[in-house]
Amino acid sequence: MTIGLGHYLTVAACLFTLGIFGIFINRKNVIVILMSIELILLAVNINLVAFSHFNGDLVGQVFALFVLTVAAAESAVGLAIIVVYFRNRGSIAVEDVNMMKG
Amino acid sequence: MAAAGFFYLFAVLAVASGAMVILAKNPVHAVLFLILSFFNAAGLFVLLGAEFLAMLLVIVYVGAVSVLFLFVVMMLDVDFAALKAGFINNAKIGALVGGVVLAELVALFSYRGLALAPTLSAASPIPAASSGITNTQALGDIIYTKYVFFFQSAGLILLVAMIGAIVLTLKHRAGVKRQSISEQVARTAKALEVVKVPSGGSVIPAAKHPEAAE
Amino acid sequence: MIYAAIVLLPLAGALIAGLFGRVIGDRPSEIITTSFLFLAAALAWIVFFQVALGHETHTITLFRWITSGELDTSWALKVDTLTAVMLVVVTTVSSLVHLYSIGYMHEDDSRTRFFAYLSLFTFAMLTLVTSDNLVQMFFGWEGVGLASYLLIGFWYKKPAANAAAIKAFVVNRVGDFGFALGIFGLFYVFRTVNFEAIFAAAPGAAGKTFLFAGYNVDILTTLSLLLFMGAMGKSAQFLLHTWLPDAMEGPTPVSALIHAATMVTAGVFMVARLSPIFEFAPDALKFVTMIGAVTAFFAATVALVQNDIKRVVAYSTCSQLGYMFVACGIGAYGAGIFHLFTHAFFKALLFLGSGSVIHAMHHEQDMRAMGGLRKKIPWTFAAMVIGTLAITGVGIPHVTGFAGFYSKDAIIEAAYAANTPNNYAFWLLVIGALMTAFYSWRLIFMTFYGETRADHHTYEHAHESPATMMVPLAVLSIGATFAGVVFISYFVGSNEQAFWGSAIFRGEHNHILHNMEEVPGWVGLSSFVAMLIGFVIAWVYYIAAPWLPAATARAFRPLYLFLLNKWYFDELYDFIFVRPAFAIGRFLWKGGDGAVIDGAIDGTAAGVGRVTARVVRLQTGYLYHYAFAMLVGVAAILTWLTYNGLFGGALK
Amino acid sequence: MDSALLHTILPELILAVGALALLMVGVFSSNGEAAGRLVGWLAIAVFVAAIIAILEQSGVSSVFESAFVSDPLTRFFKIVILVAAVLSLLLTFDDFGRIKLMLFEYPVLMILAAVGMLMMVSANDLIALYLGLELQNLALYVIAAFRRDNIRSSEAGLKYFVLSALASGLLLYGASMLYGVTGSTGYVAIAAASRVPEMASNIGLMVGLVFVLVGIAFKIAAVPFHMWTPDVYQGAPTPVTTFLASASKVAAMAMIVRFTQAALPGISGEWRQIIIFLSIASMALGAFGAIGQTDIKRLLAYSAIGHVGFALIGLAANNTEGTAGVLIYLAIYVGMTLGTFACVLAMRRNGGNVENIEDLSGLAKTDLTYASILGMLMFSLAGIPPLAGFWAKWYVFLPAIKAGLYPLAVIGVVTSVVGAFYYLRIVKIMFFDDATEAFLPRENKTSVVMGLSAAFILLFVLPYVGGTLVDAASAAAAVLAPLQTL
Amino acid sequence: MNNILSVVTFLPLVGALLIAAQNADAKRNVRWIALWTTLVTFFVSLLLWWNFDTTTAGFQFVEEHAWLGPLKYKMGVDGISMLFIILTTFLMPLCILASWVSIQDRVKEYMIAFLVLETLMLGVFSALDMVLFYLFFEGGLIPMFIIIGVWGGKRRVYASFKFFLYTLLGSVLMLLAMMAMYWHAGTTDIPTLLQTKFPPEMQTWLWVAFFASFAVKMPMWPVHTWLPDAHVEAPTAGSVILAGILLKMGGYGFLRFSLPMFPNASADLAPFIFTLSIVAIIYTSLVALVQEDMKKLIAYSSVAHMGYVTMGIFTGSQQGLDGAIFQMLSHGLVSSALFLCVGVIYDRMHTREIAAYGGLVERMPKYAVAFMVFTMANVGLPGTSGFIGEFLTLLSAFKANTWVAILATTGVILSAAYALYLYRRIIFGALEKANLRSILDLSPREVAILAPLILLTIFYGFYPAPVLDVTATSVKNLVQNYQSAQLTSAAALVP
Repeated sequence: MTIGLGHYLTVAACLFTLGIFGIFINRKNVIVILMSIELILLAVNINLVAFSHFNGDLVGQVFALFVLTVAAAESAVGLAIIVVYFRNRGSIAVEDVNMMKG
Repeated sequence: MAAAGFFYLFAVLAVASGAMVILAKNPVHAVLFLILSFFNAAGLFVLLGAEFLAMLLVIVYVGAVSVLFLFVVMMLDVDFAALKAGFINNAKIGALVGGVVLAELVALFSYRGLALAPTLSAASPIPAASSGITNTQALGDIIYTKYVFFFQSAGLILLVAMIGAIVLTLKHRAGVKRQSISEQVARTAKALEVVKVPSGGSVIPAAKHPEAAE
Repeated sequence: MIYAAIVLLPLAGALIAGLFGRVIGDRPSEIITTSFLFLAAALAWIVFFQVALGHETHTITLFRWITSGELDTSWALKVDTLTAVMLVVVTTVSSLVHLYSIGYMHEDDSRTRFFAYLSLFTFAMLTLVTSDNLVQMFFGWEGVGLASYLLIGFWYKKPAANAAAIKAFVVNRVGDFGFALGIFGLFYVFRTVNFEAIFAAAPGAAGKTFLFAGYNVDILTTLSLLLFMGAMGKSAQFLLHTWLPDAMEGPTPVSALIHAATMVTAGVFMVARLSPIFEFAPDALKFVTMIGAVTAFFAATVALVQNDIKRVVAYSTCSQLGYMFVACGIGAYGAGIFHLFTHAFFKALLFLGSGSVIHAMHHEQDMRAMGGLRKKIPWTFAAMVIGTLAITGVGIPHVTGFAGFYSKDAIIEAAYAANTPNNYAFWLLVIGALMTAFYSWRLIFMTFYGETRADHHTYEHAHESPATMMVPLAVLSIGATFAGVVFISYFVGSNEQAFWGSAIFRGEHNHILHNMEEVPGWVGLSSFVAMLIGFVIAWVYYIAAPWLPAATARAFRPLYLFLLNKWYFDELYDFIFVRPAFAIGRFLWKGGDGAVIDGAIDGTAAGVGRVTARVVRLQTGYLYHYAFAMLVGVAAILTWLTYNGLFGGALK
Repeated sequence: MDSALLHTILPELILAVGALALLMVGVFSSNGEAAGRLVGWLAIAVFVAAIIAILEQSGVSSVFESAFVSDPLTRFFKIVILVAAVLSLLLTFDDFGRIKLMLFEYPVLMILAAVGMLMMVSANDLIALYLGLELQNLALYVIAAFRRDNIRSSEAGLKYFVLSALASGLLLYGASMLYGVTGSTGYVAIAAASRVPEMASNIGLMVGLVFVLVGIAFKIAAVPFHMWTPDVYQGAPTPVTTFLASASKVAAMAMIVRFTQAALPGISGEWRQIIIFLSIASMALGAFGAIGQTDIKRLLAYSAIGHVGFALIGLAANNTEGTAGVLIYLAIYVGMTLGTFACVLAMRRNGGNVENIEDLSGLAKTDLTYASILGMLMFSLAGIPPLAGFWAKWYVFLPAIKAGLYPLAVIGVVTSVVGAFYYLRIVKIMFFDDATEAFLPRENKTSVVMGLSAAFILLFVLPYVGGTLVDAASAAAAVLAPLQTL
Repeated sequence: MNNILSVVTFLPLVGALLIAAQNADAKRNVRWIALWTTLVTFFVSLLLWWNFDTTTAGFQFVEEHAWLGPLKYKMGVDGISMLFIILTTFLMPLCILASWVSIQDRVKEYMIAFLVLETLMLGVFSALDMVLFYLFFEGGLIPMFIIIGVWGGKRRVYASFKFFLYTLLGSVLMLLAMMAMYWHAGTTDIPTLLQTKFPPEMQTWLWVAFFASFAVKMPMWPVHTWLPDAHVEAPTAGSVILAGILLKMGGYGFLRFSLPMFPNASADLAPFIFTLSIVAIIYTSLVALVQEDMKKLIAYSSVAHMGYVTMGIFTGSQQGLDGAIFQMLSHGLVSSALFLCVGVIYDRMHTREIAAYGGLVERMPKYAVAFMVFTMANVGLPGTSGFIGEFLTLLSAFKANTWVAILATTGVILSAAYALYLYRRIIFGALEKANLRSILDLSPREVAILAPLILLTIFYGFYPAPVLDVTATSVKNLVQNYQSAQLTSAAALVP
């Protein structure tokens, strides 16, 4: 039994779906949403690396490298925003983030 | 065979801990599960021959990002008791849609397989194992040459993130005394004025500097 | 030039009085309009002698009117015998009525307006009779309608006058509806609206059919009937007669001019003018005869019981017009026009006489409030009697008689000669003559004989009218007396053919003149007898046994009411036309426009509002809903695309 | 670094270096408030320099392994973006100055965001696309939440961030699939792969297409990926919203135009379907959503959603005229948006800015010029001739008709009528209703932007204005023509 | 001379700019500038008429400049459009005069709106580029919307929105059709398009799209309900423009586009038009009968009169087209005048309820005369301009279909009924209402407004040649092309 591209993609798809699912299943904590996004990016990275491996091409890894970089930056900014929001609202419950609607 | 075993080990653990990330009631646990998931993903990377990325994942994510998450989770004085993860009423329909997407993706991959384009040719081929060039070196060879544009751009992104994080969170608290070197240097003698106070009189000249009174 | 003067002088008078009447004052306006009319009348008589007796026919084209493709109409003056007769009738009666009005209207504040209207009417009537094409005729046709409308509603403060004015206009429009369609049809068939061209082409169209309203019908019959519809409206024939009695709300001179002598006879004129068409449409002519006969009978029955002096005369007019149409219908156009000619004199006389009575009675029109006036106003009485003698056709058979004697007898004889089924036309006309005699004498008896029923004050102050009113009465009395005997030979008699020339066309199957000479002798006497019987009954009812009318009315109450209410035509029309029109209008407004169309629009707007509300509700403000929406979007697109791409293949 | 390369990336270089330099200027200047203003003006100078550098460019060149291209198309987009950036920055001074928010970081972040946008425009490679997008995104998250003390602003930042990150994730997933099946991240190679007949129904390509398009659709706020728009438009500081609604949208549209036409010409049938769906959904929702609004910024958000739908019609046509139509639409839309937001900024009463539509009541009586300009903008947004907004619609519907997209066009015009309702409502409030309290006097910079915008939409009908723009757009669109052969 | 059309078209805009430069308080100046602008425009437009060559069917005073890409700025007139320009320039000074006293609020904006509107209306009739036409056609919505909405009555908001959205919905479909025509013919040049033969099935779709626009504008039943509302709420001059000119754009559009460019579709769908026209004539006449608001009544009568126009146009015959054009011009005079008449008493009493009046003739004899003339013209009395158009259209309808002619002719009965009924209720009767006892007759200004209309109404009733001569050649040409198109398509069916 060889482990092929499909296996990796399936794993990535699972993580990807979990990430998306995490975003809207979560009602309590915004930070968990950030983590869900990290899961999505992780899935993408698995995809990229898998493709890179099976295509014999380094570009996928390069891409994954930048994704990691950006993801880190994104986390930083995201957390900063959450901090700011918490200061104003005193809560980071997702349910409370609805001052504006309609 | 061993590779397959490891693959399943890592894959199952990665997915399971990923699931726990979104299901855990306590955000701290979620972060820890996230770390676990990343570790397993790093394992998968190793299986795929991307050692550098695997290391990077562990260092950057486990070492920095996840810690940052933990830090924020702890810092924000969140009432965890109130944050018990109650599932939403329409979780089922959400699960259904999510499931459909997943099923579609997986089913499609397995139905016809993922045909690769016949035009496919590696722009930056992975060096053969026999060449002795390591994964890290190979990446290093191209990142600073072929992909310098991306590299520089990534630098800008990090800069933005830095500026952003600072400008958003840095508090200029009123009433906090700070040292201002330029002001100190620019101080003149006029900062100190010697006045003669007539006996029974006031130091402040009446109505001359109304703003000074405030 | 002279023709133009005849037509335009009244217009000039109308414009001067209408536009500058306030500036120049009442009296100058009256004088100008009246003198213009007299001048026109004088010219008209000259033309009459030139054209009718001198056998000249002229057509003068003034200037272009409507030109569009093949349609080419101009303002024109076509003068032939028929026109000349009408010119004489119109201008003479009109000038006399103008003169009369100076006296009759002298108390009215709006005299200038009145005279302007009168002159305007005359102008319109003259354009009608001088037209050389259908469109100009239609102009005159509607123009007289306008003047009639204005004059009926002259006393605009009276609601009844206003209502009558509108009624007159609208009912006339019903007739004009047919007239207009007739014009359209003629243009459609002949590609022209000019009389000459149509008349020239008409024989060629005889018996041919065309598709009208989905049916294949005879061209000329259909068009003749449509045109005749116009005549029915204008001449107040059965079914479209309802406006005429109401029109009596207008000042009496108006009734004399418009609703007796001239305008209402336009229909007769039109049928005579279009005889080259009607002659090829025998079925249409039968219809004309029938309508004429029925009207003659019907109007006479109603006149029997009316109490308003003018209404009696009005129904009498209606009835007499029926006689004229019978004449035209059976092809005796000359007789019809002759009756028109004589009728103009005696009916104008009767109306003006009635006006004089009313004037004397301070605008009291109800005969039940009159009586015994012959001593108070003897000259008027004399004029009225002459008029009555004329209308009832008094005369000595084969010797002489008043105007009506000649013209009416000619028609009755022709009706017999025409040999209608069961001779219905003949009998209806004879019975009509009987009734004519009855109601005419009834009018005289109720008004002038017996003890007065007027209140004391009015009766005491009743006085003879001024000279301006009496002179026209005198002139008309002369006309009513002698018009018949003088002109009979031209209109229907021996000189007939030469007199009419080409103005009246008779088809090759039209032998009415020939047949008229062969009618049995009793036919000639029948009308005389009927007249006598009518007179006697009237005498018995109103002189000998004054209690009898009331008793008869009681005995035949339903019939009496039926007649008194004019066969309930007004009620019927109100029920089937007027009310439904308003009801439908209201329904379409509130229901159609309001509920359905605007409802749909407002409903759409409301629907937009509902959609908006839903859209806005979708925007809950919750992050997870937003994310969910995105996921649903992804799932939907992915599903659609993969389904199509993998299983459908329809995209390629 | 050879001079051709330098010339090609000069505008971006100017901006990036400028940003770094201004950062220094800000950091080392003592007075915060003055530094903010100074850096602001310098930033405008940098933008202008970049515009000049773009105008100096000509021809088509691609550098960095074809990851970065410069051609008339990119230059058109870039100029629009930079002009929008300049004007939205101009609107910032007074507004931020009043609330003591004119920090020097703001202009720097704007420049960096602009660099990101320019990279998006020039991206001819998925990695370049992603990096440019993220550079822009990160800067925008920050400036959306720039009013740190304001809960709405931070909520806007938070929502924008979370959803945008999700969208980026989706985009990346798609990008990874595209890379996987084609073996390359470059558009050229992807395009070559997409033209291979057997790839026409390739799953990987489809999945990649869908996810990347979804990611971009989020940025342009196409339905159903628009949900963030009303909240963010409302919550973010108005000058930031202006920037978001103008420059950012143009950049994202540039991305979608090049991605669909340059990277995936082989499967145009598929992506056109998606575009048509997005277009119809956006037009409809934009029209209906806006009717229910009371806050003018939210209303403009829905209006923006609707307008994206219209702009996408041009893309759906998939012909040169269509591309030109998109360009013209965007340019005009940016002109109108800038003016409209300037008008929103001028809505000031004693308590500060007001944003309720009812606050405009009777404006025509108190400030006719203002009311006329805003009214004209509204008619223009509604697409009534002879204003520029009509031409925008004309140039996207025209190619759609050529391409035979009749149902789309009919739906488009019908929704535009529905949409006209809420624009009219604003005109009605300003012109028909009774006057309320007057606004505070307009500020100079606001008036300048309003005036420029009004002049633009009014004079577009003249050949010198509209004709020039149309010609430029047509020339720009012609670049992609060889790719539309399928 | 070679750009006189542009001069005429844009003169009012120049006036508007002049007014815009005035101080808002300078009401007097504003009014005079507006009046002089419109008067000058009128006189310049008379030059057009003077120099118009009635012997050719081609476009005259043509000017052409490059514009946006393939679109050209091209202006020109032929016999069909010529008179509409004169009508527009003629009515405008009257409108300004009619607003002289009644508009006291925001005069400057008012006059600007009117002058801009005039430019747009003139543009519609002189544009020879389809897109340019559309520009003017749609652009007119803006000032009219403002006019109704700002200076209108109580329900002005509802009315203005209805007006705007109704007409917009109609015309956007036309816009799409124009695009399709552009791609088919490769140009938006109207003279070229007039020569272009569109395939029959395409014609049908294009026809329907154009119909959507023009039918609303006309307005034809059942898309007419915006008109009564708009009329009732609009200020007097607004109603005048609406009835006098804006409605004519629909008819003009049919003549300029539908009939000549899609002759086969026009012939195929003529029965449909006839049906709608007849329904319009009968239905709206009946509705007019029961109206309680003067303006609404006149508005409904306008719809009925426009029914004759559409009917005439789609007979495709010389008489029908001549009649339709004449009917439009005449209606432009007559219904405008009727609205002005309503405005006269509205200015005095501030109500349009018919029931609030009665017996006005006593105090206002001059007014009564004027009103009578226009009422009669509205009724289509021969001798007034109202007759010619009605007569010609009905005449042509008889040829097209006798049922159409019969049913449409019933309109002459109904129009008499509602018009005279209206007149009776307002003018006749005793003057019973106390507040009417001091009502004043026409002022010199009002006489100056109404007198030209009376004169023209009667003059054209007796001598319509100046109008019919102008239209004749162009219409003849159009009819010939229309009929030959039918023949070719019939020939094409024969294998």
